[in-house]
Amino acid sequence: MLECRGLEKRAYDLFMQNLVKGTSHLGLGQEAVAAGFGTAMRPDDYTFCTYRGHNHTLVRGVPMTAILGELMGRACGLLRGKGGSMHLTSIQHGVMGSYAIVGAHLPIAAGAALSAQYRKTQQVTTAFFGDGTTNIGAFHEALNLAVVWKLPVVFVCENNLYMEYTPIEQVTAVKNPAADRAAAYGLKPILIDGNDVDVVYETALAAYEKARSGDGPSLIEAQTYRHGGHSRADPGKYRPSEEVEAWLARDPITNYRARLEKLGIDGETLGRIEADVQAAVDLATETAKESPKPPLEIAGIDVWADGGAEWRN
Amino acid sequence: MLECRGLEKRAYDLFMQNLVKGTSHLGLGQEAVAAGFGTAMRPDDYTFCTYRGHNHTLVRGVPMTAILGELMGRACGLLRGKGGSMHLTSIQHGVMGSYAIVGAHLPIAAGAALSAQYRKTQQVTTAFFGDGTTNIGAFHEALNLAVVWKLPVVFVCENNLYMEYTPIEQVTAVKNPAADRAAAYGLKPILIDGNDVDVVYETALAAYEKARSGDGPSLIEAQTYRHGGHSRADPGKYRPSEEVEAWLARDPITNYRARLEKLGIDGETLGRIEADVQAAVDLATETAKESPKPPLEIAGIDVWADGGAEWRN
Amino acid sequence: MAELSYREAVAAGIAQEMRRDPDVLFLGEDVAAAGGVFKATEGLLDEFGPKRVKDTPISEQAIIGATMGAAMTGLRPIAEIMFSDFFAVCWDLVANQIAKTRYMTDGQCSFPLVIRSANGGGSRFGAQHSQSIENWAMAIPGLKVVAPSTPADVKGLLAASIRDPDPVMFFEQKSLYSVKGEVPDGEHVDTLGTARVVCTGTDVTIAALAAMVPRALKAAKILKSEHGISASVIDIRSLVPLDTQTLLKSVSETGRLVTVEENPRLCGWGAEVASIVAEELFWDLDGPIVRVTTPHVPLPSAASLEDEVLPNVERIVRSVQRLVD
Amino acid sequence: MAELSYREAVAAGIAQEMRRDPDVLFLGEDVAAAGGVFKATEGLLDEFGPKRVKDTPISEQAIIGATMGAAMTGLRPIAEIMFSDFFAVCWDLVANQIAKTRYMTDGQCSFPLVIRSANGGGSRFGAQHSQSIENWAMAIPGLKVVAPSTPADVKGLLAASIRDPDPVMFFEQKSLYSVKGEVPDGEHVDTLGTARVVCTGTDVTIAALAAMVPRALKAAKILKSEHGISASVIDIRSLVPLDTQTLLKSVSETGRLVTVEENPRLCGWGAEVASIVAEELFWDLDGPIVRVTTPHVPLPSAASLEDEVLPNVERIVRSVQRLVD
Ligand SMILES: Cc1ncc(C[n+]2csc(CCOP(=O)(O)OP(=O)(O)O)c2C)c(N)n1
Ligand SMILES: Cc1ncc(C[n+]2csc(CCOP(=O)(O)OP(=O)(O)O)c2C)c(N)n1
Ligand SMILES: [Mg+2]
Ligand SMILES: [Mg+2]
Repeated sequence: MLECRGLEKRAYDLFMQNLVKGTSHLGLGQEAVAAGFGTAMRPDDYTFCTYRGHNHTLVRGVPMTAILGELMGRACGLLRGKGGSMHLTSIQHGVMGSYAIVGAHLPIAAGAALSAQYRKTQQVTTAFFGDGTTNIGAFHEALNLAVVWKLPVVFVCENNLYMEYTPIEQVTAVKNPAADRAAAYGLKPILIDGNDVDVVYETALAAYEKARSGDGPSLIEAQTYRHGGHSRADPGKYRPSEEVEAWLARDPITNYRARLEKLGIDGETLGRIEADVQAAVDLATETAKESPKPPLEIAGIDVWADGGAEWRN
Repeated sequence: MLECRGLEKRAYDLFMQNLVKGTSHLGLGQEAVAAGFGTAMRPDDYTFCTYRGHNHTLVRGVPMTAILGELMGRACGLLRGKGGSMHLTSIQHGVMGSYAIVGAHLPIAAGAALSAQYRKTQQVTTAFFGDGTTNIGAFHEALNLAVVWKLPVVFVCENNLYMEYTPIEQVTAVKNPAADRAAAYGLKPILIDGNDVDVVYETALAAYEKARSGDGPSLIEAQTYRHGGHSRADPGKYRPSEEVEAWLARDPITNYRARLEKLGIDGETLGRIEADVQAAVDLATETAKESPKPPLEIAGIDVWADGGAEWRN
Repeated sequence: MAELSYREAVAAGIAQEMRRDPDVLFLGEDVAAAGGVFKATEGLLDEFGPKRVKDTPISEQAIIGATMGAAMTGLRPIAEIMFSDFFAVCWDLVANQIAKTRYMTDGQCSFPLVIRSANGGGSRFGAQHSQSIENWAMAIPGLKVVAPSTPADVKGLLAASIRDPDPVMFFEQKSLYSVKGEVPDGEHVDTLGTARVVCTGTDVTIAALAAMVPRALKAAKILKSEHGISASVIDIRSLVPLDTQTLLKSVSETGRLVTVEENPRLCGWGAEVASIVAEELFWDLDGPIVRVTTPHVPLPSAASLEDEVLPNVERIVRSVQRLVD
Repeated sequence: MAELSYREAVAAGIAQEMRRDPDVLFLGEDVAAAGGVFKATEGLLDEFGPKRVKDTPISEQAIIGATMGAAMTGLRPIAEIMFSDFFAVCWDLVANQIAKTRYMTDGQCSFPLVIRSANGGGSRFGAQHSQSIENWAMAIPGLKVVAPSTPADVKGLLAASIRDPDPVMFFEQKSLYSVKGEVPDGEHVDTLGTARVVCTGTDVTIAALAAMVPRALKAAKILKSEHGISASVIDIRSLVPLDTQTLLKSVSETGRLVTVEENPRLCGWGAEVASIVAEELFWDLDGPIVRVTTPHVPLPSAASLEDEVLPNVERIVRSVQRLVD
């Protein structure tokens, strides 16, 4: 979680320094979901996430330098600048992509699960998405298919109360956009505190166990909150300040630190960890900054599996 | 109902005589749904139906000749042959179209309802669709939007147990594809005998009352069965014969006739009605057969509201 | 004349028409309270209220379906699809339903609606938020297709689109939102299906659309000043209806045609234009027809890479030079 | 050589590859137990069982999404979209996800998958079940696009598509399903990206695709016998990759090009081909480039009306005649 926080704060700074162009969507405040699930996964499990996927990518072990480098469009970037912030992917880490069209990755995740089921590999697929995503058609189709075929896939809705700027309750027929719809797919509703990493971890383990034992998919709604705006362009002014404050008080990191202290981990150890993380972020930042721009030729290749982009002879 | 039955049997015959080309989807056995709702509607209400929409079109008062003529591609056809069996539309009768892409008309129906709500006309929109349609994304989006905006629209799922050839239970996560999903949109489940026209009528009245008083949409699942195959090409062999027989015994027309007799309507009166309907079907058939082919020029017009089809100057 | 940004011209065009006609509604994701993610519709909610300016769920099929249903029952709705790439999730409603229903029903109903969308690249948003998809729409009979390059055209063509009795796909080039320009005061309504001759030359006709228009113009200036080549530049503005007369007239005068398309190469509007000219003006041509396009690849995200693939001024100059020399 | 119908060649091609490679799966609506609504996949469930041949719900996004996810994790899935018109409900998965993900991820993953679909008109199914949408796919970088005209090509190109490491959109022309033809015995695998010269002439090159190929051929015979015009007919077969060499060679020999497209006019593949020829062979041309297409309208349902708008032999003959005379 700390790494996520450190990395994304840095991403924000870099954005402000105009070193990150385009857009980027931070998960500041939502780190417990990515961290809890990421910790519960096996190394060969599959992750599918959204444009708000830096955290979910990092927790699978993808190096910070590769992530920051991608945000900055550098040669050291995970995708050498071809994808950008919204498309972080690292197949070798099981990060099967970050998808920028709302809901698109849910049926794709079902397909990866189908593949694992067919190949009998015991791999589980996790798809992360937001509250707003529950209102799009692909959500419905993916859930139904996954249940019908009993696929080993876990759908994780991070309900942060907003789509972009519009409160989710204003555009949704039910109160809990994922949990209140579980029954429509014959699933039991699972609604958890997404800011409590222990709760998230336990929930993840149970869902993975279910999936691995052939009992099919789960749909989990984790309640959480993003500390900042939707994307770099958004100061998030549409949110009542009491709401923001109440959720800042539920910061998953501060609260987890307090829990660890209560459990007897001394402040010095925690401080050391924090300093280490900060140092790692600093190092990654410097490394990425020093990385050159990608070679221009790569813009014209790798459309096809042969590495080329020819459409004619 | 009788007219529906008579008309569609005739459509079948004409198909067999190769006077109807392309495809056509009959609602033989499902007449009670169209008849019950059609009777409960006001003249200015809106109907949206599917390729299996002959019955729903007829019950709004569209002449048989125009329907049969359209099936045969004649000048007297409702659309002069430009739409065909799958696209029957008669705006003047409130038949806002028959849609051949599964689920597409559900959001469109929501839009007509939005319009009625905005214009404060008290018109209610009814959208008919099948069990298989509940698994497509547009269904989900339309239902959610209709509830969020409290639109005066009634969604009627005719569950005839099959999509084309595949049993609906094989591809659906819940038992009752519409009713078991009502809660996902904050609606109460309504599951009715779609072969009992009185039940259908009462259900329709209640839903229309709700919509007109501003209480928003309903989702109704009417259980029914098609006597024949999915479309002209399909003999329907994939269905167990006991199933077919059990449902033939629940024929909405035979049973309603029995009920009427029990209520004291004498057989002679009923026989006269039947004969009248048969005569009307015969007359419509002859009239349509005598109608010429449509003028060829109409193939190149009416893309635009000015009647033309020019894309350049 | 007031100076407006391309972005402000959007709200100005919608507001002008909403004031005039109570049947005009506007709906989309985050368009009302937030004023749109590109801030192109700010102020509309305040002026027209939540019955006419509506925030929707993330349900593009429902948005476009609702727009269609409203249009066929007497209203004149405007919908926003936030990024044009998202047309892919509601293409059925656009291409199969809205575009075809008038024809299929033998003209029983019309669809006076507009779908606006932020289109095109140059903003470093990556392959799924940067496409130029005006050609997807152009390929579908029953859709009108407009893509303005200036604030004045945004307002005037948007107003014309709203008044038009047919469905109009209105593509705003997102990298132009902050560009400013003079917009006529008072009611401003332009005419669909008319191209504009931006400048007149004698050696070659350069036909361009949206963000490619300023680049073509810049190229024309360089061609003139540095290479002595005199180019006409035509802003196509409207792909359907297509103002072939203006185009054909210009090419018949210059004898040469270069199209500048932002879209990936295959089946772009430039191909259509080339095929029209190659058939109808063949005997007047003094040389091959040349298309400058983005190569047939998705758009990369990094600034340096995106700039590498989008047609730029230098590439236009080089292509024209090679053709004319 | 055995005689197979176009329909039978589909099942034969899939079966050949499923026998060879256990990673090949097949999924779609009503494709397994029912053998497909066009009966083109009969027997596959019996031979390969329900783990490999799967009936799906009516959920095209789920079908294509599942196909993509399976392909990027080691399988080689084949999906069916029952009618190509239905691509409109899942176009995002095709155009934004499958087509772009390899490029966006800097080549980290590939998508060895095939999506088959019944495409095109002539069956009196009306505007929403008759479209020729191969151009929608051609316009998207990252998709290969194949459209065979004979049973042998169906089998051979389908096998090649299944073996290909990239996503292939495989368009079967539904009015050809009952057409019979010789298909090589034993394993038959063709090569993507190769056009076929169906017959060789000296006056004009006629380029056609799918159902237009037999019509073009018939037209060529009439042109020869009744008008003394000698035409080459080229079956394009594959739009992406496009065999421009075969095309350019033929046109450079004949000096004239007529394309015959089933699609509505705007932005069809013929426009792309015309623009290539107008640029690269301009100086070899002896006359305008002519496109024969369906006019830019949706397809009507009635037989007489549908026949009126689809390109027919007579219209091809007339167009060529006018060009050559
Ligand atoms: C199909 C589609 N529609 C709209 C968008 C624009 N968009 C990007 S993120 C977003 C909000 C998503 O909300 P939610 O699912 O709650 O996720 P969050 O951003 O809150 O994590 C929207 C509307 C999109 N990317 N794709
Ligand atoms: C998007 C889409 N997918 C598939 C089809 C092909 N199709 C036509 S009818 C049908 C079955 C529909 O089943 P259901 O909704 O139960 O209606 P029924 O035909 O039983 O009345 C299918 C799959 C289609 N028309 N549109
Ligand atoms: Mg959210
Ligand atoms: Mg059904």
